[in-house]
Amino acid sequence: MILADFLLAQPWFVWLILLPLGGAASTFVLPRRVAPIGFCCALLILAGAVFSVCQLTATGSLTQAAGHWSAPLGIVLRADGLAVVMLATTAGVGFIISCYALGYFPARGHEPSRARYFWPLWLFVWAGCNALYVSADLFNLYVTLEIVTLAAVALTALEGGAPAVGAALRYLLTSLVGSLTYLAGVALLYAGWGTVDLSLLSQVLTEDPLSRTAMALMICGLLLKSALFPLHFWLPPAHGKAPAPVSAILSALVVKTAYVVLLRLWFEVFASFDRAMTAHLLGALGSAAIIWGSLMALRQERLKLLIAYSTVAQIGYLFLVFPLAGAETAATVWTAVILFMVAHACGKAAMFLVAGTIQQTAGHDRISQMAGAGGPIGVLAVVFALASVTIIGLPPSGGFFAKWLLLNAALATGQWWYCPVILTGSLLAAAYVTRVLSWAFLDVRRNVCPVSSRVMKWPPLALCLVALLLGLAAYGPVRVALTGAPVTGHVLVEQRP
Amino acid sequence: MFLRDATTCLLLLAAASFFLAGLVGLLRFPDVFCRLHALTKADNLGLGLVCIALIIQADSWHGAVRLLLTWFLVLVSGATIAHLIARKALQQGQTPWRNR
Amino acid sequence: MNDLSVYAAAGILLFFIGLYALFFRRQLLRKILAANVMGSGVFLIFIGLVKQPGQSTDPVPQAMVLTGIIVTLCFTAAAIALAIRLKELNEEHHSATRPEDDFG
Amino acid sequence: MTLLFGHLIDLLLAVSLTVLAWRLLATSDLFKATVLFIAFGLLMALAWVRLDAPDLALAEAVIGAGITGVLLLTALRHLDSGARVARMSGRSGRRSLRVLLPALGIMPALLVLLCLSSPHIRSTAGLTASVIERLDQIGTDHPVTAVLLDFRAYDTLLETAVLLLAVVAVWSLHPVRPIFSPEPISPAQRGLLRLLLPVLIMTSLYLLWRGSHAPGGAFQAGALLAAGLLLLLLSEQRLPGRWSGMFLRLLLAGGFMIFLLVAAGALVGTGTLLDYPGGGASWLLLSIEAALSLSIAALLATAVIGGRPSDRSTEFPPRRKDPAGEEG
Repeated sequence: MILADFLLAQPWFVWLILLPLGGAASTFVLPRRVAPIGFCCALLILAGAVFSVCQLTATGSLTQAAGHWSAPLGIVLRADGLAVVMLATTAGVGFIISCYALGYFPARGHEPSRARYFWPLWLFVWAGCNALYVSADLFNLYVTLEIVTLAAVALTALEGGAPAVGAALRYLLTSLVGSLTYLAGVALLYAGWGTVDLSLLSQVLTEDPLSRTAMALMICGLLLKSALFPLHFWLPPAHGKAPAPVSAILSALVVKTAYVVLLRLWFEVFASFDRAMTAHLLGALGSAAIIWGSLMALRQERLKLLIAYSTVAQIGYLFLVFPLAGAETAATVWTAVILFMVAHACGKAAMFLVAGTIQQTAGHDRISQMAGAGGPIGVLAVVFALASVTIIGLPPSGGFFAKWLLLNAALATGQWWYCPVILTGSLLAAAYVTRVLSWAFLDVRRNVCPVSSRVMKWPPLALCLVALLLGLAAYGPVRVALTGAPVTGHVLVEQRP
Repeated sequence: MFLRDATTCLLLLAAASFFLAGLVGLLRFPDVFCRLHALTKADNLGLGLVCIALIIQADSWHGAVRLLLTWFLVLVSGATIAHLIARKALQQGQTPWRNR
Repeated sequence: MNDLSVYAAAGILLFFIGLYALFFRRQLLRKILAANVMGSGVFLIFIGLVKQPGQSTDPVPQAMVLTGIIVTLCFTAAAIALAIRLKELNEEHHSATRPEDDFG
Repeated sequence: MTLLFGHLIDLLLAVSLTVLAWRLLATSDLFKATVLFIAFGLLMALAWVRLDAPDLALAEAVIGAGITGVLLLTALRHLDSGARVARMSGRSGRRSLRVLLPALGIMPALLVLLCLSSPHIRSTAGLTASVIERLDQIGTDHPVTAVLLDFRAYDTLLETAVLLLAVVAVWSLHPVRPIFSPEPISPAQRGLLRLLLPVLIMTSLYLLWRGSHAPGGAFQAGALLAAGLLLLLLSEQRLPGRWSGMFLRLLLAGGFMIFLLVAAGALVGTGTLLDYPGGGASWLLLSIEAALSLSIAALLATAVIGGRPSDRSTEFPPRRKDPAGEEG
């Protein structure tokens, strides 16, 4: 029992920050032993995430002031429901992407520099994500956003071609504008109320022109960084042209960081404001993103660009939260959006990994030339179909359960017009997925394609199964997500008349 | 006490006039070499006067030494940079201006 | 008017000048300069609004702005490396297509 | 009387900052824009002095004007070589300036009015008092260094991670290119180097030591050391032979790893992140700052050199092969 007490007493959520940082520094210093260090780091982080989930279920949400300096002066780290679920998702999806990357970037391959620099950059992204989910300090959130952005930009440029470097530079400049706008908002809040701590601000903040300006600036900055519809121009080229594991990291994990910051601001810091107009604006932009992203995905010629535009569409779903979060539906919408993020992370990562394997075996990712994908590609096409089940939102998957909760919340708050938007989003998703599969299953004789290594086949399958079973085992993540959540009301699973 | 402040103001005014002279030289002189000449001479002297004016006000001797050190460093680096710029200009084929 | 520090107003102006230039200038180096100007604008707003005339400036925003200056430098270094690499790749692309013209 | 002069100087400085920024972003010639940007950095340093923030003035002068200036000038050699300058296609079309000027004018005016009308401006006493009263519990007297290395030490840890990340990002792009011109350097420059280098090293050590009780500290000292390193490189001296490979990488990541080990040790010992044993003794803070400043100097210099060292030659950055064939 001593071991159990010792394990429960450790602040795991802080170890989850220091571990990837140490891993990143050591993989930079020892480039020849990059893969083993990177992999055992991924393993340790996965174990740490599992322990922190057990710790949360046992003792509820934990807070810790860095260096024992209390709120207004020091930085407070907080592992509440949202943080731990996102830590666990990042750890799980990240571990599987790390296994896939072992096969995708062979250390002794023809391009040693790509493998040598993938691991430090990927561990920096991982550290930035973990630090961001756990932090409860506005300026600290700015620094973690910067770590994630700079590492993601370098990862995007890892491909080395002119389009990839151009996309990375546009991504960097756009994110820099977003961060500086967010920082301007933080500056106004500090000038007005003398603190940058989330919980303190939520108590002391009053609604006046200064705080409304700060809210507007911060929201605009975060919208630019999370690529909502009108400001998404930098995302498809960056995600479409990067190597497969990098696209999986960007679409599944990095996109969610700016959104989680926005979630914390909306439900905690600016909870007392009347934001009806802003909420409806965000809802409208989200709906436009769903429709426009799906239509653009339908028109794409290359598989990875199709998946990148699908990300733009799925981000639209996340922004439906703000208009639907009424007094009694806040808990429903909170669990819906967290479940949606987890399901989307697994499904989207699986899709990109499969696309990477297809590109390695077939030599290209043009959809029209994937005809007759019998043989090795056939298996991958099936895995692609399994992964898209959760993106479309078919019943057993987590995506379905999240959309079901969103529909209930829309009906409960009487905003019926979001229901057709959610349903057409699913319909269009089904459309562009079947477009890919229809090409894949044409029975055309194919010459034999080179078989890629096994380590690049089972990770996407594992992710698909996790996304599929999430709908069935949704009670666990829902309970974890609701501990310490700043929302009221209960989860409306079915609509009572 | 008044004498110290008076000398400081006087020195500062003189320094300002030197800076003004350097500025006018920079704007009016025809080619690179004359402008370099004006800048390094006038501005360094102006900075010297400023440093002396501040040394009078300085409360501790190591404050005064730091001011002298800054002036000395600006002198040395200013002269070397002027030399390098002139050398580069000559290499690029700019001949000094001659009044026919 | 005088209690709102002149520097905060200058910072706001710098922020919007940088924002405008970043979206409407075409050379890459100009966009990187605009990003730096925008960063300086934000930091001026931060310290300008916090500075009380007469009292010593609050050290916490000073530490934050120092962190901001270092982070802006890191982004500038990365952006410049990317811009140089992009230019090289574009030139390689153009020089690759040019040989046929010579023989054509 | 002096108050009036103070306001006059502030107004003058603020207006010149804005006009300089506008000129800087409006000129067509990139070299002029870079030079104006260096002047803008120095004026910003003056603004920080007027705003009673000497640490920021030091940092802005060394980093904003100095290192960013060198970075831009070396970039200019690559980007402005007359060939078609790489343009970002797409959204930034050729919109005329006049049309958008009113939009540019309205938004800042609106923001200024909004900020002005809030009662909270000027009413909240910041955290100065709570920092000053806790200064005796930790090993340093200067409030800014105390905030940087003790109260918000977690921010500084992440910031050093960003610095290391910047070098990893720059190295992941391309092997190092020769960046310095092949012409033989003039003896005057060697003389200047022999004189300036010791003064630079002594000043940066002084800044590092001074950080514990007056404006200064690891970042300013590291940046000054990086300036010295770049001066060394500009004068055709290579980094010493063994400065490549494992030693260079250890030097780059050393400061960050030491800080990380201290944080991990504090976490194992007391269970909270970055809770220094004995409330942050001055020797511990000073040793962390020394390690940080060495790493920051190497990180900034490597970021300016801008490319990963190639495995074959140990020269970092390599000597540019003179087109005329004779060795520089």
